[in-house]
Amino acid sequence: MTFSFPPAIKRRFWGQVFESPVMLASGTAGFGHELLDLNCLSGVGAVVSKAVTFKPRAGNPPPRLFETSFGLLNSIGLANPGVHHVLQHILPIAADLPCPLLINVAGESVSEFADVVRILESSSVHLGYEINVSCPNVAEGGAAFGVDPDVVFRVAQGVSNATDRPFSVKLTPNGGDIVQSAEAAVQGGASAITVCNTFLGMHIDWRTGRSVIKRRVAGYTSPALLPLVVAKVWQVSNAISVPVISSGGVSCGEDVLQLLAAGADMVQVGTRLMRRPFAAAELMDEMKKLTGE
Amino acid sequence: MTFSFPPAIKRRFWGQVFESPVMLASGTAGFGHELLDLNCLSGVGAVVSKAVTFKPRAGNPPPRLFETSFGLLNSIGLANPGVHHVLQHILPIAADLPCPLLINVAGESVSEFADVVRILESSSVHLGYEINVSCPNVAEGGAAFGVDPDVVFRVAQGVSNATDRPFSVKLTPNGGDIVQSAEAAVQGGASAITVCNTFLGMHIDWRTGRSVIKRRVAGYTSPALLPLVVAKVWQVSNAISVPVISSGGVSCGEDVLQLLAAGADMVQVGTRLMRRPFAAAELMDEMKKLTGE
Amino acid sequence: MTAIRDYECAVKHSEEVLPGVMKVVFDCPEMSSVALPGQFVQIEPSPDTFPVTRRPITINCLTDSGFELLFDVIGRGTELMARMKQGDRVRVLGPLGNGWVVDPGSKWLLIGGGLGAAGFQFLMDSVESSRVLIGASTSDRVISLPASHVVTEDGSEGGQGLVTALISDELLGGADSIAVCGPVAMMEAVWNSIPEKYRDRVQISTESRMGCGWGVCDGCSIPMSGGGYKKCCKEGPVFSGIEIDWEAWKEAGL
Amino acid sequence: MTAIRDYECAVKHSEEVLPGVMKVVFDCPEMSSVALPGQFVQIEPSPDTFPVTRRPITINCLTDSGFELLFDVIGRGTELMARMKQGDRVRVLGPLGNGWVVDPGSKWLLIGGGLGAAGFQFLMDSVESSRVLIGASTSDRVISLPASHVVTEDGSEGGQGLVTALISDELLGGADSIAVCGPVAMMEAVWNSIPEKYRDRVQISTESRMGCGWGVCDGCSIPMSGGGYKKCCKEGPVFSGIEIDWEAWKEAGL
Ligand SMILES: Cc1cc2nc3c(=O)[nH]c(=O)nc-3n(C[C@H](O)[C@H](O)[C@H](O)COP(=O)(O)OP(=O)(O)OC[C@H]3O[C@@H](n4cnc5c(N)ncnc54)[C@H](O)[C@@H]3O)c2cc1C
Ligand SMILES: Cc1cc2nc3c(=O)[nH]c(=O)nc-3n(C[C@H](O)[C@H](O)[C@H](O)COP(=O)(O)OP(=O)(O)OC[C@H]3O[C@@H](n4cnc5c(N)ncnc54)[C@H](O)[C@@H]3O)c2cc1C
Ligand SMILES: Cc1cc2nc3c(=O)[nH]c(=O)nc-3n(C[C@H](O)[C@H](O)[C@H](O)COP(=O)(O)O)c2cc1C
Ligand SMILES: Cc1cc2nc3c(=O)[nH]c(=O)nc-3n(C[C@H](O)[C@H](O)[C@H](O)COP(=O)(O)O)c2cc1C
Ligand code: FES
Ligand code: FES
Repeated sequence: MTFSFPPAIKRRFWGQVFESPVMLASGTAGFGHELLDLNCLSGVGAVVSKAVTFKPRAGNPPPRLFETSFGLLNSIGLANPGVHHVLQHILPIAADLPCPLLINVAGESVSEFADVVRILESSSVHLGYEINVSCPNVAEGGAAFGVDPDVVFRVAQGVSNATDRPFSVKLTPNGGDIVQSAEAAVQGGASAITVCNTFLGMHIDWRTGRSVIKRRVAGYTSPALLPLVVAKVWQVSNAISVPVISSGGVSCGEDVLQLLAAGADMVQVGTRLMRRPFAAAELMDEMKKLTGE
Repeated sequence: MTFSFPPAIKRRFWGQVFESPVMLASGTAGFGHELLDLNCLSGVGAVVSKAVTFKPRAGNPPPRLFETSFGLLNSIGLANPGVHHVLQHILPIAADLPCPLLINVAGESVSEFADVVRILESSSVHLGYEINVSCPNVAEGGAAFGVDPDVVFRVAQGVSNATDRPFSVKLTPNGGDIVQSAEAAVQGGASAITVCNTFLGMHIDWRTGRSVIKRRVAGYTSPALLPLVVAKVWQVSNAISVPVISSGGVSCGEDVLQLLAAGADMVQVGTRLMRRPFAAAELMDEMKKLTGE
Repeated sequence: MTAIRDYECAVKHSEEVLPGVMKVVFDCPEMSSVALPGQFVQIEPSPDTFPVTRRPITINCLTDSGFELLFDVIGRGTELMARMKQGDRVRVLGPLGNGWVVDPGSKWLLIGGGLGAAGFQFLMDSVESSRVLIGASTSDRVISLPASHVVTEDGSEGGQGLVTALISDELLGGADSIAVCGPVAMMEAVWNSIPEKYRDRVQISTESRMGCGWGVCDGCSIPMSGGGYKKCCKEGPVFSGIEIDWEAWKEAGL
Repeated sequence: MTAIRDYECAVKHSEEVLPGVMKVVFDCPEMSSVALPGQFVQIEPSPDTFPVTRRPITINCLTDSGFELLFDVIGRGTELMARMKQGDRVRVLGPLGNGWVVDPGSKWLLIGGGLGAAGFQFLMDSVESSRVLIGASTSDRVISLPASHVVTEDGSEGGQGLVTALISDELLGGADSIAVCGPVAMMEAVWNSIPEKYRDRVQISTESRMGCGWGVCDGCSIPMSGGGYKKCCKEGPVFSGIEIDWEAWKEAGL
């Protein structure tokens, strides 16, 4: 896309026009229909579903959340009812969404991603996919997938062969070289790159020496991480030719504008929804006030 | 060291007893004598000097600082008068410090680190070194040094050959695998690992699309990064046998206790000094109140 | 379509009713017309960026034009909430969760531990008859409810001892439904002291750290005896005692 | 040994003296006994964690038992500072920087742009004689100082125009020292309008974003005409106009 400053709020992405650049981040908005019930989909450009895996996953043992002084640790562990349940029972409900849906797909092996996508292909509810090679909360090493450009390439290629729909590959900020991984994903056929999943974080009870989260490390989100995400979005968007979706650190409309200016085509908001289910509408209002658009 | 919980405030480190685990982080406390003038060295376990390079460095063009909503971007660029000036004019003044001094050493090539150390060896003022293979603010790729375990090994080995004093290798959180780099440093002879330097961050003016910092990306610090540092300290301290010095995210006494519980032997505080030059004394008071020590 | 909405409510009244325990009354006719006993709300503790999540509090009872909360001031969120004063406008999401399963005309036995009894008033207002047992560490932790039997650990109010001592076969047998709410350890002790034959009438109001409060983040899982988890915020907070995997839930801590 | 200390000072008085311009007076006998004209202090805008740095403000003048600040409310830090009220206790680090180079008995010409004239009072109180030129966008931005010539861009106070128009060979020639303080663009215009022969008597009070304020972080560099940088907070904020690399400094923005 061509850049202009201040950035336009109305976006062209994957061949469609989006009145809002705001996407609801995976794992923080269900499949979207929950927000429809709450009347909170105004201002939403697209919804990214929670992660879907081949088999159902119960998720990690509680506690799964811990709020630190300035952010949130989560250890959900890709809890989801599995792709078959999603296809049969959830996507039909999500068909009512007034905005596009992307399905976030996770896997425990290189081939699982494509397997899940292949099954989902029989639905026409969703616009495309977000391929999550970067969840920090699974033992099998989701994070490790994301740090090895070679594996990222193979995952992307597999998905690319399984669908004609566009898909974004969601990368990890935890180690490796995110630009190399992004380039590998594009080579494998990715239609966009999501920058990025949660940062590995930890909170230890100093009285006992134990982590407050059973799996010890967890995914950390905070509005204070915005500068880290801006830097990565800028680096990645300068290196690749497909669109970049930012994910992380948004708590106000100015943050969205900054990420767009840094090179993001669309901007996800996640943790902010915990405080404000109607965050997208608020962000849009704030952006319009700032830009006069 | 052996761990007990709650962690002891009095530490044994590099064969010495430290009444305080608090070290003042490189670049935020000069060479320590400035704090002596201000009467702010109470509670300080040790001072880490600002980075010293072989040749004088003017540093990066201004602005060098930008405060974001929840943290600070810095782009100092290792401004320093060079090792010869430090040896002749600064170390003699720093001899008055009531606590040990570590000299932070940076370099533009693998051999420069050892060269700087060799020159500093003629002084008896300092206890040891902190080898900074991780500054994000230099074009020559200080950050790149830190992400390649092989280079880290060679730097550590070079320093190890140049001095009998203990030295810590300060690693980067920006890409690569910090545990591998830590192991390489230990193999090269490091007496400790500092976890970690600043995170790459960026702030863009959305109206113009330009970074507020001339070199575009900068080093980001924030109390909200504490959970990221805790996770890395925990990972590194579980993997290596030499002590770990934490660096990053401290804003209160409980943070120090948490980092000690995570496996740090000593804990640095940096950005907090901008608000509170006497932060070390405050941290000590808070810790003593919490632990009853 | 759910009745859940995010309201900006005015604080009508705020008061420290026991040491470190706040009663806050909100104006919100919409909420009071749809809420059920045992449901809760998610309160935004402050308009500032931090904390990044809301705080879940059970609806203690309805008022003419809104509802009342009763909460312990124990950490950052509730400390901010304790500063709310009359006229403040506060974001309140609700009503949330399932609430107690109330059959018309049933007789209830309510067993509360400390602030766990917050919410009992609403339930008592909604059922035909109820008997109430309350246990607390000390008199400063006793929520006053009509016709309740009270014990305290230090004997400063009612008898001395634990609430389990008040539980009798007669009380259990006389109830169609048994509601239990309090700290996890207390609820487990109560659960263990209830004979097998009465267990199917026991409902437990669970607690968990929460993210969203409305079922999308999967952060509030309660371990189920049949394996897997259910969401405290949506499928709970009330579960039948039999459903809960007590061992795993205790393990979780809070 | 420096005289710099971190004081916890009581706010004695706080007042909006012009729209968006605050005057705050602090109690601090120790500071008033050591501060020099042109020095500044680092104010902790709030006891909260954020913002993570203090804010540098020039000492406008000394008072009986402390000192007075005059500042523009332009962003987060100064907004917090504008809320300070009588009795509040605030952390103040100072006195910082070098201050104006004042030779005993010298005659001064002071040239200020808008709030840049904050601090002139202290200098005027310390020198034998001074003449003051002030330029501002509008009357709302004019700090009232005795015996000053004022121009405003919109003509709402004094003459209409820029402060450079007030500068004359006669005024320059009659001064031993010339002090300039204001926005960078204004100071550069003043500098450029001063003939070569008077330039060595010109002192410029510079500004930079600051971290520490006391010389340890190297964050406040001002580019020097001889190459390299000097620290605004310690080697400045006052530099001779000749020392400054004006091109590079303008480039920096703020
Ligand atoms: C459905 C539900 C209903 C509740 N109703 C009430 C009520 O009516 N009255 C009342 O006083 N409290 C109630 N709670 C508990 C209340 O939500 C917590 O006390 C509150 O969230 C703590 O917030 P904080 O920021 O003050 O404490 P924090 O600083 O977050 O934590 C302080 C302590 O509280 C514990 N804690 C944190 N979050 C929770 C949580 N969600 N549930 C239980 N313990 C927690 C922590 O483990 C820690 O020990 C309810 C909780 C749930 C899940
Ligand atoms: C030595 C010194 C003395 C000063 N004395 C005074 C004074 O007497 N009265 C007064 O009103 N102001 C003075 N300033 C400027 C004052 O420090 C800034 O206005 C203040 O720091 C802005 O803080 P903020 O958080 O409100 O603004 P921010 O939100 O941080 O920034 C708002 C705007 O102010 C600019 N700015 C930020 N920091 C500075 C800075 N350190 N210097 C200049 N501009 C900045 C930014 O570029 C931005 O455009 C002085 C600055 C210095 C360096
Ligand atoms: C509770 C929670 C659950 C999440 N689950 C997923 C997930 O299933 N798949 C995924 O790709 N990302 C998941 N994420 C990451 C978010 O999609 C998003 O990338 C991250 O939260 C950063 O955005 P934020 O700072 O706006 O929260 C989750 C985040 C949170 C807080
Ligand atoms: C202004 C500034 C200058 C710094 N300069 C150096 C440096 O010269 N060498 C170095 O190793 N680290 C440097 N750092 C990093 C700090 O030593 C420290 O690792 C980092 O600030 C994290 O700690 P904090 O969160 O307590 O600030 C600098 C940090 C800041 C904020
Ligand atoms: S708190 Fe989010 S699903 Fe229950
Ligand atoms: S502000 Fe730190 S050296 Fe000047």
